[in-house]
Amino acid sequence: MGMTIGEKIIARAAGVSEVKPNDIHTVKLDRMMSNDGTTHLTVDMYKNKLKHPRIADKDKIVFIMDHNVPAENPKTAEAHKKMRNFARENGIKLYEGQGVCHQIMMEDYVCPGELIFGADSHTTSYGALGAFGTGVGCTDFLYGMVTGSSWVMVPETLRFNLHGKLREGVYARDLILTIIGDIGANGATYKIMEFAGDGAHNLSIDERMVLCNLTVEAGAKAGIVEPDEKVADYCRQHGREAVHMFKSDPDARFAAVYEYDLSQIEPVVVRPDFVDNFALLRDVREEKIPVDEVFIGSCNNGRLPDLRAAAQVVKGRKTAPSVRFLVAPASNQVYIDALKEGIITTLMEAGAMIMNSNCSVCWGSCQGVIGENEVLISTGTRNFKGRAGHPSSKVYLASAATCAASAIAGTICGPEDL
Amino acid sequence: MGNTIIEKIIKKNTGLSEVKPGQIVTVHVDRVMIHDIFIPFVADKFEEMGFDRLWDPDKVVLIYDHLVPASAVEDIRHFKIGDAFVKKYGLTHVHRSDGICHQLMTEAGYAGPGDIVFGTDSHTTTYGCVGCFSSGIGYTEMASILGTGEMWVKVPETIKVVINGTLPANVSAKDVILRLIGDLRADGATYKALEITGSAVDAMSVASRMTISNMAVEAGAKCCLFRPDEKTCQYTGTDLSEVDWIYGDEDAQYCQLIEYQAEDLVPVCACPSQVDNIHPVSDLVGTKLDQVFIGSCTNGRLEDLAEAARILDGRQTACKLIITPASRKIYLEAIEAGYMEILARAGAIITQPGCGLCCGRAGGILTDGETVLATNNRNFLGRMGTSKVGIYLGSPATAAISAIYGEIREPL
Amino acid sequence: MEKFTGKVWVLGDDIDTDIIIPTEYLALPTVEDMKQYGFSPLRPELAGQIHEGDIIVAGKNFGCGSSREQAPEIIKALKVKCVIAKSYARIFFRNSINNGLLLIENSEIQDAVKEGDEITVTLGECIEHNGRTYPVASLPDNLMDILRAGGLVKAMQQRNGLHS
Amino acid sequence: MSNQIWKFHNDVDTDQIIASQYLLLPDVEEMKQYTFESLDPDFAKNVHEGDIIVAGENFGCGSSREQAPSVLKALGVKAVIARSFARIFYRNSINIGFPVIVCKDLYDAVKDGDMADLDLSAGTVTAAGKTFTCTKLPEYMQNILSQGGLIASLNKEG
Repeated sequence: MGMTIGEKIIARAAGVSEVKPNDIHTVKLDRMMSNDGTTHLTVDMYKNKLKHPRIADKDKIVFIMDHNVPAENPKTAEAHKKMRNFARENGIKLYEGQGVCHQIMMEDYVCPGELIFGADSHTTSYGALGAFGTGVGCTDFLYGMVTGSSWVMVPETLRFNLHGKLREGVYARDLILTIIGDIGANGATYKIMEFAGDGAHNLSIDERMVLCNLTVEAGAKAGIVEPDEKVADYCRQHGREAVHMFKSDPDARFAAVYEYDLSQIEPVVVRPDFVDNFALLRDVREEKIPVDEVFIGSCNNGRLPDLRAAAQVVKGRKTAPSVRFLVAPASNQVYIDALKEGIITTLMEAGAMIMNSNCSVCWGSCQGVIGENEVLISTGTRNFKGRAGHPSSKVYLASAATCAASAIAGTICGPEDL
Repeated sequence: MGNTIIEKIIKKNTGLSEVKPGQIVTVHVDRVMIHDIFIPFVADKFEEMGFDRLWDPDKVVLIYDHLVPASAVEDIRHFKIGDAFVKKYGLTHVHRSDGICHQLMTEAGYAGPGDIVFGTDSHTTTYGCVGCFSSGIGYTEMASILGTGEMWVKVPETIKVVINGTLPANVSAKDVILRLIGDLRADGATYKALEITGSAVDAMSVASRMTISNMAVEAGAKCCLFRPDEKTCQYTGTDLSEVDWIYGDEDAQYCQLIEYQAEDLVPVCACPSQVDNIHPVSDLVGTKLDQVFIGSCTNGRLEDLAEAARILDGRQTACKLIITPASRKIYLEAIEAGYMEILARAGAIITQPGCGLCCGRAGGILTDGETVLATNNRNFLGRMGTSKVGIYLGSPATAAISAIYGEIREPL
Repeated sequence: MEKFTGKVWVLGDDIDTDIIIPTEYLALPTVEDMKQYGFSPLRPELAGQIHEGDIIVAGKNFGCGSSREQAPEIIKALKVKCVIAKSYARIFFRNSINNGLLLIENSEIQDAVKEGDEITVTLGECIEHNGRTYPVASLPDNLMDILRAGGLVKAMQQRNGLHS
Repeated sequence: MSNQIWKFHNDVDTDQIIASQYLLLPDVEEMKQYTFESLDPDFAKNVHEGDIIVAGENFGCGSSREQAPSVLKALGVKAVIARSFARIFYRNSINIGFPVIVCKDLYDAVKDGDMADLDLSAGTVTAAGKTFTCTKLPEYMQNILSQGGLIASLNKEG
């Protein structure tokens, strides 16, 4: 019986030749990532709850401070101190304020075929490089840190065959938001979303990350794009070697197969309060919904192509006075690249506030929170009720280009409306 | 008998032929500045007082900086109230994300030589760098100015500070003002005006003078004035002939004279937790740091970022380094000059221009047992986090070199 | 002349506005919400201990730091009768008068009292403590006018023809 | 013993269970007062030890924050019975020894404030005069749960 990419990765991590859906296996973890959203709790448990605290392999662990960086109050500072001290005491690599965790993991660690646990739901991003990344809680993380291993139930795989190319002005973000709209917020729960076909290979690594990152919003355990030469190139450029480039066998079993013609995808605006509350920009723009804040950033859409798309839209224009326009590059490297291209200057001249690389607005804490009854349009990952600030506030999700256009107009619209 | 600068400005403003220290006079206010923290209170008091229009909307500047970007849901209320005030009373000078108020007031030309300006912030003394009499007031008093355009002031005595010579390469304006505060003490200039002069001051940029006038309030000063020169005129876009009356007369009466020889000055820090607890950096070398901060209305200007970039070029920080440019304009200039790339490569966390950390709201707050070296203006207990945070204040050069080592070092 | 007696809380030199009310609480909606945090960096329990009519005695440069008017307002909201200090920072001084908070300048009393002592103040004349009398000066006329009006808001209301 | 039901809708997400701005508070005890703040600000005050949450599809979707099941456990909630769960929430709950039970039919049969009798060992819940059978946990997870969570199992391994 053939296996899917995800099954092959689990089989490798479990040290067995074959796995099938719903089997439970003990697996060796290739890498583990924890950020400041939960690490202070992990550290507390490690210090207070374990009879024999120990770390299986410190070199496989990465700590990244990104959610509330820099600290906005003393309690956050205290949580950070705990994380920083633990990393120092145990020789764990720590990043502080250098970027959103998933972006840093992609730049510095992820390799195809790896099984990676991250104490963050968007760990699914690593499928862009053909890895199996999945989000876990801090107890799972702790178990993995102590033993170097964990258990996984082998998920079924959904296969998405992508064909052709996205049209100009349509982005990977529109594609994944369309897919989530189609299959629903629990359409892939407990499952792997596997992307393949010429349309998938036409996408850049950054675009693939947009896809895999958001698969968790359909409930997926992992999102994986079939790795190809672009993956090998990306790894080489970042000083790593791509070894395990798994592809699904021809006779692999999929729970369902979907076909998407990328040329048919249109710009999307997801309405509050759910990621599958799909709508098309061409319909939403008619409503002229006023926005109070616009955010471009996050592990989903804060990379160079996204900032570039935003800059192209706002060049020579000014942010509407009623709008707070916030931009957070996904990493320090993205910021530096954007600086060199003049993107940061263009955005700032248009009135954008450039924040340090962090999660901030996307997760609704630290910087850029929104007030009572306010409306945010964002390139972030979620639009849950109250996610970005006051419980009465509303969040719309769209591509960087749509968000940028909305910042200029002060109402939700696309670049062609300006 | 001659006059000090402050006496001349008050005379010109009031039309009085003579004023003397201690005299209470009513001045016509040329410009006021209100920031986001206090706009709700100003708006309330203004209406409570029974005013229904501003004395002159063109003379009112509203700046959002302390709460930008918002770190708490309640912060948004300040913007909403501010926006409603703007709409209701027709304000035209509004900055919602352009930087720190004191930077913008001179940068955007709202405060110029010879003007009298009040702001709802103690560091309003900053505009003395261009020869403007500017001082901080509370929101009730601001509300009354908005209605009347007038304010009573007691003509202050003036302390004259003369700094002659050439500053050593590793000594900056920040070291000068810290030393002066240490000598005057935190209340040494209370109710008084400072007048800063001498060849070392002539050689300083307007930005450096701004660092000094900004911190003068930490010695209690009402204002801190510099004689406008060609550099001032270039910066403010004024003609020297219009402002050449702004200087202290030879025979003016000063209550105190303080003189420094620039060559004698050394890099210093204000140590926890008083601004006048001044020690030479050489005595503090090796003090472990958890964080370094370069920014604020005291030291977040282009020359400060340039100095940091010069020192950090090709290096990596050993502790957290937070950099907050003072304004959008400065940030853009620093990108153009290549400083931001150097700083980012060194590992700095670069934030949106605003007050953030300096005023203790977001932007790098610390906790018990942590130590920070910062270029801003206050190291009061609890200013940047809990009361068990140790805050050292120093120059951008001291900050940058210390960030490389994660401990206090003396700049070279 | 008005005369009153109160229990004394003794503070040191350079009590700054961040001590009187830290910045993080300034965005709270009202002074009533803020007052529990008064003096918290220095003495977290103090705001809860102060009773109506108590007197704060401090050293030099009281109220130095920022222009936040919440500083005198909080002291007033805690129902402190007056502050007696060796000297005041200027913005705090103005703000206090504008809000009708009584400030008295005296250079000796802080060294003489200990916390919990009672002192008696006769406005514009003297402070009595332990059988000793300390003279105090009266304020300039323009400030007395504001104080007499009940603060600057009331003074402005009178000017604008409003009666409160 | 009967316990009160708190009924929630479909797709209750982790931000609704515990919002981001509280996650960096020092511990779960300090966080728990903000549970369900955006849906029902009084929930934490009114919920009783042993109460049961009944929800629709996809309960706990969203982030990996383990604070979500942890605050419910800390408030004394006995279990969440839903038509389905988001996977990270489900896994986190098992890992901390907090019962999460899939029962397809209960949701439509009960209303908020009803009483229910949950028999964990039998895998049944009795409410509205009927007894419902819940989906059985895989043995592997049942073991973790019965040991009291992952940390307990770790400590047992020594």
